[in-house]
Amino acid sequence: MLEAAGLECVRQQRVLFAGLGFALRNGESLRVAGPNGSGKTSLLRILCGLLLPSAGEVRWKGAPIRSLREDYSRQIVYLGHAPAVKDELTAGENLEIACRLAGLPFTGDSIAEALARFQVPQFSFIKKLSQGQRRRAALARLCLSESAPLWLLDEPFTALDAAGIELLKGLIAGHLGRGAMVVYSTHQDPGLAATQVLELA
Amino acid sequence: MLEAARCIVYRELLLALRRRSDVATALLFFVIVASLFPLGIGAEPNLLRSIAPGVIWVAALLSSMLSLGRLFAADHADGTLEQMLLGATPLGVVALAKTFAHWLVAGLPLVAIAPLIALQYDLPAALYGVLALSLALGTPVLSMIGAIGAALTLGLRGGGVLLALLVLPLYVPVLIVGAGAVEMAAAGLGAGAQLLLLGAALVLACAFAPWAIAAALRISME
Amino acid sequence: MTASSIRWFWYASPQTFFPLAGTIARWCGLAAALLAAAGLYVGLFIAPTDAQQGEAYRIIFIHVPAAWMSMFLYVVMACWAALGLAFNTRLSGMMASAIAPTGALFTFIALWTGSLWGKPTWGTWWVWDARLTSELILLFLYFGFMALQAAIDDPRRADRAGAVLAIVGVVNVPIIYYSVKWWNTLHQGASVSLTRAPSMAATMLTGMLLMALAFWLYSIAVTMVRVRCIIKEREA
Amino acid sequence: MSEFFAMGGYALYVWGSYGVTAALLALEVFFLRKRVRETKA
Repeated sequence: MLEAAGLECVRQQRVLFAGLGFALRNGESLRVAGPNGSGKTSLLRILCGLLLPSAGEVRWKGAPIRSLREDYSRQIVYLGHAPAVKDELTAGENLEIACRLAGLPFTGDSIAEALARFQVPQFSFIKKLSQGQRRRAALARLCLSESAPLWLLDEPFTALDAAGIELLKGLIAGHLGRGAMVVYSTHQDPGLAATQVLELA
Repeated sequence: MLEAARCIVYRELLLALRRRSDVATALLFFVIVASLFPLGIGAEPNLLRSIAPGVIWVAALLSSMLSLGRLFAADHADGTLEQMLLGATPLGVVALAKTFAHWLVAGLPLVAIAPLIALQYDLPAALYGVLALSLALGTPVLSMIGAIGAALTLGLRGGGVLLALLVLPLYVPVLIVGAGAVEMAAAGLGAGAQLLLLGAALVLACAFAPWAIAAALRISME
Repeated sequence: MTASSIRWFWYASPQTFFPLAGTIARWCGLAAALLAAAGLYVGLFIAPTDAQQGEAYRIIFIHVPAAWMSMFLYVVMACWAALGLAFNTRLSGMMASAIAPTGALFTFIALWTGSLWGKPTWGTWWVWDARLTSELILLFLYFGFMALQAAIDDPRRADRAGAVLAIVGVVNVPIIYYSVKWWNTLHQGASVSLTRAPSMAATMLTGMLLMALAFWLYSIAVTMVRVRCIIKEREA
Repeated sequence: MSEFFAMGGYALYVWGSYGVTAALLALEVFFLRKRVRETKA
């Protein structure tokens, strides 16, 4: 159960949004829509605990996330704009280290299978891959984070081809089916029914 | 907790291995700076012997500070630092693991090569042990204090010079006690007290620095 | 929130603190001027000439209060910084950045008067005395704090980053002082240090205390005016 | 009165300290007033 009450965010002395609140229960998804610069990224960073709101509070299962710290971050997966992969490492190494740091269980072949689903060569260095492949290498982490009850995805559909978008929609639907929660932001409608939509001006 | 720390150290060493040139630059800088002083001051052995501890320590301090810029900047740029902030382990442990890995790459080589520089300054061989020990105890403290500065100046323009301005005043006690240890040993008075002080500084830094680095990282990543 | 805690945080919001800062600034400014006049009068006219140093020792009436203020203001700055980090109140961060320039100024004054005092007494403009050297390092700490805050555009991040630096700095100030003090005895021997202040005749002490009080009230007045400027600049 | 200003021969140092301190404090107040005027505008 993810709740936000009275959230306010001020960036460079400009109020992006104020008094924002919502409640998300298991199996529900929330789409954050709005033009560029409307505060979508800031809202997602507040929800995952990277950014402190200037007012209001985010609660996870009733407890404020500011006091939960690692207990909360252990249960979420946050994918930001940056693909969060190291150039000098191979896709497989990146994925393994990411899972180990996030405390997610993984096995050798579950990594191989996740990368195969996203058509990312496992043993080539990230710096040799294209921008689209890098993005898919980052998204491959979602296949391994089925145990995380909350996904926070910032513009996940950008720089993806049609096949990638379909694959991602399937993953999100599957995760919701398992009773988890997904919050994702997009600036155009990806054609995925979301139980709640939050329009940022 | 420990498993994640081991993973971070393994990752840093793997990255350092793949970018061997960065490791070499910190080491080369140390050797070059230490070799400049005789060129500037003259090669008179007695003089060199008396300035050796101070020069070697200042050179070690500058070269470990030089490589601090890379500590968080690369991970900040490609977004992996965000994932570390949202990892399963407390940020203090992550910060300490990253700083330890940085010390292994930038601090430890200095300790290994310091006796070679001491040879250049005609320092008596008996002092190599104290020199290496004082550097071994001091450079981790320098890395930890430096990591606080690196975290604070993450992503700022003019980061290198600003980092030096923030961190060098805080290096002064370590420099004084470290160089003092070798001088006391040279004077035959025994460097026990100074080495104990360095040990105390190391313990204080281990206890206090992770909180400061974690707080600074959270603030910079906002 | 109980009644008392409401009143406690009432002044934490910059808007309500703004007028109060104005009145504090006026009264402290006035009191500082009066006390300074009294202090100067005692220091320059009433205090007897010192046996060994002649009239040169009168610099003590500026040097010692300025040195006290430089250390005191850094500690006060660190306290405001810690408060700002703990309670996430905007005003505390503003107070910390308002104090820094005045603190740096007093550190520079302490160094300037210290070296002018060293010249007639020990014949050199710069004395590697333990206290003067740690004042110099304190000046670098102040400049580091101000440079860090200047390099960050977002005021909130600037305050909180400065706060962490101030807290780390304040932990290091005593460590720096004692390591420099030990270093001074190692190289110089105690003879050259300024620790042998002339014997404290009663009037000398009152002169110095008056000047210290005057500097303290002056700092409060200047900080209040500067914090009002910061509030206006940030909350406009 | 003149021997007061001579300060027993240490005039340069004593008045050097007092003068510069007074000047610096006045300078700080001056810049602060300028900043106040700028924020009012």
